[in-house]
Amino acid sequence: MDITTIVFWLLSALTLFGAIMVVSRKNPIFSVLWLIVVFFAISGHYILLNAQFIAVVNIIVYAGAIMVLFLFVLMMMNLNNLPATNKNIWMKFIGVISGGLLLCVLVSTSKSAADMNLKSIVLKEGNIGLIENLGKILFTKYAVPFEISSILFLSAMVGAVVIGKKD
Amino acid sequence: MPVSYYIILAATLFCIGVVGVLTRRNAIIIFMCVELMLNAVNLLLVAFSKMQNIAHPPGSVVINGSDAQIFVFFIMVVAAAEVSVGLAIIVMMYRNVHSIDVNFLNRLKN
Amino acid sequence: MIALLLILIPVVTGVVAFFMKERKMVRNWSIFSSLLTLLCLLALLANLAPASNASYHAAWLPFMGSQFSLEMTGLVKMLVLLNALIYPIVFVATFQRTFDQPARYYGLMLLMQAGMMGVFLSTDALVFYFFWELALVPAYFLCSQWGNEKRIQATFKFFVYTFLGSLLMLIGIIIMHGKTPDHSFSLQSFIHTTLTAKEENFLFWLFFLAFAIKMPLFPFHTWQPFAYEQSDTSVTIILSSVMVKMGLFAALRWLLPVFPHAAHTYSHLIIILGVIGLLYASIIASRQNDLKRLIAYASIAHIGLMCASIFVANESSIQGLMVQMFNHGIIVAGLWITAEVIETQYGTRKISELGGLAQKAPVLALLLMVMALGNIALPLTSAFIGEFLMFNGLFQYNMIIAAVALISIILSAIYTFNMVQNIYYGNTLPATENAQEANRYARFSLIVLSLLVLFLGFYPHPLFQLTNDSLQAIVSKINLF
Amino acid sequence: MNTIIFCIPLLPFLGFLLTGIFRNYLSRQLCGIIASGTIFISFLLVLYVFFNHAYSPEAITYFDFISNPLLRISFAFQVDQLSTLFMLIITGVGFLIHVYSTAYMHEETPAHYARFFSYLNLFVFSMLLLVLGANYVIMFVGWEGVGICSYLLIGYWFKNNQYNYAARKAFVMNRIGDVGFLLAIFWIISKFGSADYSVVFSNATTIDTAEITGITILLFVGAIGKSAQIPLYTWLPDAMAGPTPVSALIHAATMVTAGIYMVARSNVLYSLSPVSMGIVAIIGLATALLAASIALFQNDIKKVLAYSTVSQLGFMFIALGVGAYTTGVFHVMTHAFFKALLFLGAGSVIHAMGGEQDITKMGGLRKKTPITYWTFLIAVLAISGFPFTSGFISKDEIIIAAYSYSKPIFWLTSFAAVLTSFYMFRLLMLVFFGSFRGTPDQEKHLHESPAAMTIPLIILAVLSALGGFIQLPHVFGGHDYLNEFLAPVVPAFSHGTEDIAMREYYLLGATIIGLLIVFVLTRKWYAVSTFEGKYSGFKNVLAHKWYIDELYDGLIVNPFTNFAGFLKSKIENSGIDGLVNGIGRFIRYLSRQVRLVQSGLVGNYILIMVLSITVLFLVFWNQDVLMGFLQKIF
Amino acid sequence: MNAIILSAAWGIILMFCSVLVKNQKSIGYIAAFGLLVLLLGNIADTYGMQITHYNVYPMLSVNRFGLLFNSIGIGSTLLFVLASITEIRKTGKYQPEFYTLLFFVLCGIAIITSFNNLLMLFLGIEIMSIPLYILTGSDKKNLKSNEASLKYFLMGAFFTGVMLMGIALIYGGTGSFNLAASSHSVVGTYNGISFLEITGLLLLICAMAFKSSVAPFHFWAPDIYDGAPTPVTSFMATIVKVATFIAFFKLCEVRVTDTMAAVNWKMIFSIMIVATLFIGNITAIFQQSVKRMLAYSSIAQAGFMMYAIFSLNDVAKEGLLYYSLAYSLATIGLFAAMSKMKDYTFEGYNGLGKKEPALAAVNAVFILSLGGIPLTAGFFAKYYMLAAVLKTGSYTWLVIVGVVFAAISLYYYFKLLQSMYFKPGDPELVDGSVSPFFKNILIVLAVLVVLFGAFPQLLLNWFYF
Repeated sequence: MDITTIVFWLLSALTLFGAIMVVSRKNPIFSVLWLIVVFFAISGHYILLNAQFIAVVNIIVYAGAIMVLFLFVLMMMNLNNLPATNKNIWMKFIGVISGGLLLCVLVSTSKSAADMNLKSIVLKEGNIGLIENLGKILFTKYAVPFEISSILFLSAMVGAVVIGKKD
Repeated sequence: MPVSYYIILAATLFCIGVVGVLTRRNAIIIFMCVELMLNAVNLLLVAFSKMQNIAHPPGSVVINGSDAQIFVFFIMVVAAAEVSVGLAIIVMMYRNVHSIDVNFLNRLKN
Repeated sequence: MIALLLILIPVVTGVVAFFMKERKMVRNWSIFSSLLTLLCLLALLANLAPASNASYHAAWLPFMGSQFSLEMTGLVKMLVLLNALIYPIVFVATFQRTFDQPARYYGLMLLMQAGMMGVFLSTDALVFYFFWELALVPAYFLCSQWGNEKRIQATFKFFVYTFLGSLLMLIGIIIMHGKTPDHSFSLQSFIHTTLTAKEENFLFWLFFLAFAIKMPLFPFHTWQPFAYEQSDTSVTIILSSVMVKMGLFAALRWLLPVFPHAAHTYSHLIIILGVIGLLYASIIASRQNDLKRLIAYASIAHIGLMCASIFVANESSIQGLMVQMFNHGIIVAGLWITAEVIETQYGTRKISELGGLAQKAPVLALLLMVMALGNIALPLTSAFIGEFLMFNGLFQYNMIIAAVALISIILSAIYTFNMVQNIYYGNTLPATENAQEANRYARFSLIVLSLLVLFLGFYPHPLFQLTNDSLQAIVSKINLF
Repeated sequence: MNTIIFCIPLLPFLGFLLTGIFRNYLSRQLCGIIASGTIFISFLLVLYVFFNHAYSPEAITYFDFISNPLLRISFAFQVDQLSTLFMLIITGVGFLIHVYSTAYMHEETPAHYARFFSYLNLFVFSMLLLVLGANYVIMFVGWEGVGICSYLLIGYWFKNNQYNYAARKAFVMNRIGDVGFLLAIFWIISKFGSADYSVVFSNATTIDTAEITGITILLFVGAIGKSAQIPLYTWLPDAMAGPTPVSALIHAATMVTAGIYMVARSNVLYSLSPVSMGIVAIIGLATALLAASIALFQNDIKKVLAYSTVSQLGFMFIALGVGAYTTGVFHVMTHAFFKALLFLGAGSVIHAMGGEQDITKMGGLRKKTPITYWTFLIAVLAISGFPFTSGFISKDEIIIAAYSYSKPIFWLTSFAAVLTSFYMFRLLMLVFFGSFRGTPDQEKHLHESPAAMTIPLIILAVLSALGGFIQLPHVFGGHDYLNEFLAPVVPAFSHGTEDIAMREYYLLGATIIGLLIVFVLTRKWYAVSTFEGKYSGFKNVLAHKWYIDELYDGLIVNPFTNFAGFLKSKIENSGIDGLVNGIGRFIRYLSRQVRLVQSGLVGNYILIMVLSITVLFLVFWNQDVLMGFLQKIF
Repeated sequence: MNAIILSAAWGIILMFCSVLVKNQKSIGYIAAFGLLVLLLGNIADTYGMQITHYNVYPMLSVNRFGLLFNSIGIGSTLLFVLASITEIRKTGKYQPEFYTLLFFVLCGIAIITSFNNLLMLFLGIEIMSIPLYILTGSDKKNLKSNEASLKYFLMGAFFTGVMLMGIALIYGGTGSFNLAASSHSVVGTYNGISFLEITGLLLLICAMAFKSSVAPFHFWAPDIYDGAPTPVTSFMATIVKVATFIAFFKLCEVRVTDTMAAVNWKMIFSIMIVATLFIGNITAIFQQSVKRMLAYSSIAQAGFMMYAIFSLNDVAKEGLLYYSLAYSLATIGLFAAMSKMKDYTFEGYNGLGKKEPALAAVNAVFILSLGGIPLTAGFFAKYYMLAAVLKTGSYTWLVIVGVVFAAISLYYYFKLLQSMYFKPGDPELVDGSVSPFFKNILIVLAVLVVLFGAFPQLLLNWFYF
């Protein structure tokens, strides 16, 4: 078991543990913080997979921008004095069960996918994740979606203004 | 590293996200769980990208796994846009009803 | 061209009628329109117009293999005549009625006529289906808007029931369309398509259910008394005397020739259903206290016999059926007109509340008597010819069934005379204390109908002559096996 | 000639139309003239036909009534000896009754008066159609036509619901018979391909006997209905609700004999089937006995006559059943005379009594209404079989023929004849002898009827007395004119080599003795001054008509009504319609329940959707398993 | 491609209109004019005249099917805008933004109707959805609108995740995002298809089903349609929904017909169809509000559109186009007419036939069309759907189920007819009466419904010419 494998397992454990904490923390602020942990762990995975660009973007965009936004909104709303809705333990139970069922289904398909068993991933190698390669392909093959995503941002912008503006 | 590890890891992460959506009632947390799901997908895509990059023996159609990483990039784009809109909506909701508990959202039913 | 005119005149005049304001104007306009239609048809029947007028073809949906084609065989001519004839009579009979929103009433009536004309005339399955539904829509509005308090439910039941049936037929039509070698909807290609026994049986039921509901055949009949009872009587006349013929007609034109083997396979079952319906409805009619319900059940009974005759499918039964379609049309129209007069003039339909009208309204009594006699198929009324032939056909098919079916002539005597006696004989009751004679317009229409009933009862030859070619065509198709 | 024959039924029809359409404008007199006149002209035309021997074996075809490639039924008339004889009876007796009615109905308002005559004319028309028709279908046309006329005339006084029920009963019971008749017609058509007499009779031998038996029995069922035989006889007594001339014309002289006409007309078929003939004879005999027994203790003058008619019709069927067709027809003729006379006489009595029909209230009318009395007496003698009256001759023929056929039938028939004389004499005694038992008002009202009523009585009395001589037995020096006349159509009864002369003498003697005894007994019992009309024990059973009406009500009418009610409320409303409405209700119920799934909670929605994804996965991957499972279930 | 560029451009123009144009009334007409331009541009595209000849092939494949649908969608939007111009004016002061977002939605629609790459599908759907989240909540003071917006957003985001998971798995199975990519391995596959691909496709189909409100993923639809401002509902329930169906069809046409597992897919689709028809029709029966009834009715109609995706043949292709037109026209008309009513319940319609005969008459035409009565476009729409399934040779039972539910659907459609015509009442209109312009637009819609109902070749010939 080399160091990368150990790192992989550690990161995986951290990811899952962080995710569970996100879901199970009562206080939303903790959830956000745990989510940031998860994002870092995932970025670690990306680095392990030699996808540096994605790893960096993940930290900047997700952990940096998005999570700050979440945190900001959470802080803005003073959620402590909310009336406590009655907790329905059954609902939670059923939620976990059905999530588990979905997991079983997904895992069983991946297990049955014997073609996947033949394939493996070489960690820490390869150059496709490098910004140069990605940039090349993004502005050639993926130019159309790249342009089009501007419309997405425009509409999100307009929308955020329309919805968020106080009138 | 077998690719199925990543598949299972991503699936588990995804399902944790699903469970979060199902069990939590705070709209923001639900939204965060959705982000968790998206990240699971991202992780999976990056893993697949690495897998596709080397999986093909010489002579076959070369599939460059960078497609998937570009896709991840776009997912992040969309996620950012969604977050801006989503949080705006949640804030608007909060302004009107002073709550972000989804179980209060039951004016529309039947 | 006249074939097209028969549809166009009511459509155009009907649409125009919607925009008229004055009650009298729209009424006279409608009478004019219906007479015009009748005249057109009579010109064709009297050979005043070239025979090529009897059919009309125009391209409609060429890419689907559908053509707007209308053709007249003898049977079609007869039913179209019935349709064209009943309308002026109804309009005249209700001459004095003041309908709420008259423009809409008359417009819808004329559109319904156009729809039924189309059903009778079209030889393209898709066009046929179009008209089949289109006749139903004005009927829906007519029945829902004018009538008694429960009319909306009644009409809805009527509409959904028949609509379900016709959608099944639509499935059948689509499947048939796929099976035809030239992917066409025309009747001829339907007839010439060869089907396996399994397909044929399945398709047969898809078509037959639509027709059976429309007829209506026992046990699909329950919409009918309800709808007839609740809708306005003037509309009921049309429904009962013309529209139910659509089902029978369709079975003759679209079912027997297209699925002869399946018709043969299931004939026994359907004949038995028809005979059960005949007896069942007759028995129930004997316990009805509501005049309109009674006539409705009587109608179901007659239809039961007619339906059985379709599937007996020998010369006698088919000929009897065709003749009876016309005769039942005029007789039942007469019965409904009397019901209409009674309801509007005396304010009740309950048989138990009526009585002694023979003293107060002898002419109406006499005319009702003629219609009642027609209803029991007394010889020398036109219904006798048809029923005699149909029973004869049934007897040739199966003696026992015929014997059982014949019990209905006893039952029909029971319920008909029950009705006649309670309404017209005996002493007057509060409702009829100050009864007046029927208004002259109703009397006039009833007299016309009565004369027709009696004349055709004595000399049915014109009807035979008219339908002779259809008889040959249908029977030759059936006698394949 | 064709035109003349066509005019025979047409004239009454014209009379019907004229009196019917212009009923509000015609005076009573004019109406009577038109109605009687058209019948009279018809009668003259029939006489013309009769005297010109204008018979033809061929049918006179006017037009095709029904025609299709396999079946052609013409509107055709068959003018032969049998139909001519019936036409003579119909128009002759019909004319007399019309004349009689002009006086009898004079209290009606002109409009109703005209209505009465138009119905009566329509009846004559239908009856003529019945006997003239050259095929069974035209016969059926007339057959139903007379039925509906009978319905209309029984219910003539429509304000009385009792009468209306009687009318409906008559029609419905007739219709029961008609079912048989129609079935027979269809059977004939299916076997012979035609309903024409000529075709049917000439090919009769080619058909299997069993089928012939079936056809003839079904035909006879029709006759049972129309001619009021067991078990369908109960309508006839009730039919007395109609005006008395109607009873005379329809329910005595003509319509009820249509059954005899039909059987006689179909003699070729019946002769081929001994079984049917036996049935005809036995039913006839049973009816004769049963009706006679009931007639013994009836207190309504018309009811007595009605049962007597039923009984006499039974005699006619005995005659037909034993093979004496001409005798049956002959009895129709004589019966038309004396029974019409009896009814008209009874009408005259009722007229005199001011509408009273109960014989317990009568008595001693002999003095007050002499013409009626004498004519009635002649009729009673004729029906009782007083020697050399028409009734004697025809009934003797029946009895003698019965003797040759079967001894028991002979004895029972004779017994029925004795009963006949007994109840007729009882009636005579109660009405005309003894002393008046009614109210003083009625006694004051008593008067002889006007000439228009008495003249038909006298003519009929003459016919009743002498009408039998056309068929006087050889023993008494007679000659079988009627047999000869009918021979081309209806064969006479053949006694073969048997010597029937002695029997005739015995019968003559027995009749005289019997009548004397009856006369003495009835005079002693019924020519009295007070008469209660109450009976006990077995007599009461007879007075209540063996409780047959009650039996029918209990066995058929009430169960039917209940059954109809059951069908209406249970099967139709709750069953079939309930099912249809139930589907609608179920869908609405479902709608109320299903909408609850839409709870408004996002959590629930996503939960269900996630579960659905899982289910779809499972369905996708385990489809074979699922299909196998489904196939196992279905 | 024209449509994408023009709609984006016009959206931006409208964005600036909020600053530049002071006359609020004219904005609607600017938008309508823009739609006209867009329509013409798209038609020009159909005839091969493009603004740019930039090669977009791997991402988009512009073909007649998509272009014709774009024309239908844009044309319907034009009619929709004209019919609800006053209603949109009332939804708030963000009128230019409303139209901007509308155009962006159209841009998304233009993308998904001609996508050739799953990335474009994803982007298109998001471009379409994000403005819709906002439009749904555009009535900011209305709690129902807020609630609808949040619900829509949460569920939409969740299914974005599901969809992405599906796409990721497909990529794992095939190594490409191309629509027509296929697996390369034969080992450990199901009939030659990678398990991952099938799983991914199933997830993707579930997500598409969600977007097109097909049961059991329909739950958002009634609530959101009910809560959103009426014009938005009208737009979402018609043009957006049918566009999703076009994308859905495009996806399945390539992905599902190719696979050997087609039978399995048919099973999945038939379950969806039956569930959709059942939920849509049965639940609609109970509704008291016309708006909510129409929401369920749109689910029920989605059930019928699913027949096209079930059968995936030429007839289905034609039929889906035709259905989208017939359904859009009728539903837009009904919603537009409804927006003029004060009371959205059935009782609110009582007596409309007497008070506003023209309005009631066009409503009746739309209802008959939705019910599938001949001589309205709805008939041929249903006809095509049934014919498509029947052409597959088997599955007649599915057609019979559909027919039964079509009959049931009359219950709630005709309830509206009954209210309008046969029940006495005095309906209140929003402004007291309706403007002649509005009436004329509705009459145009009704005439189109009848015209296409009588001559379906008017549309379908375009498909082939």
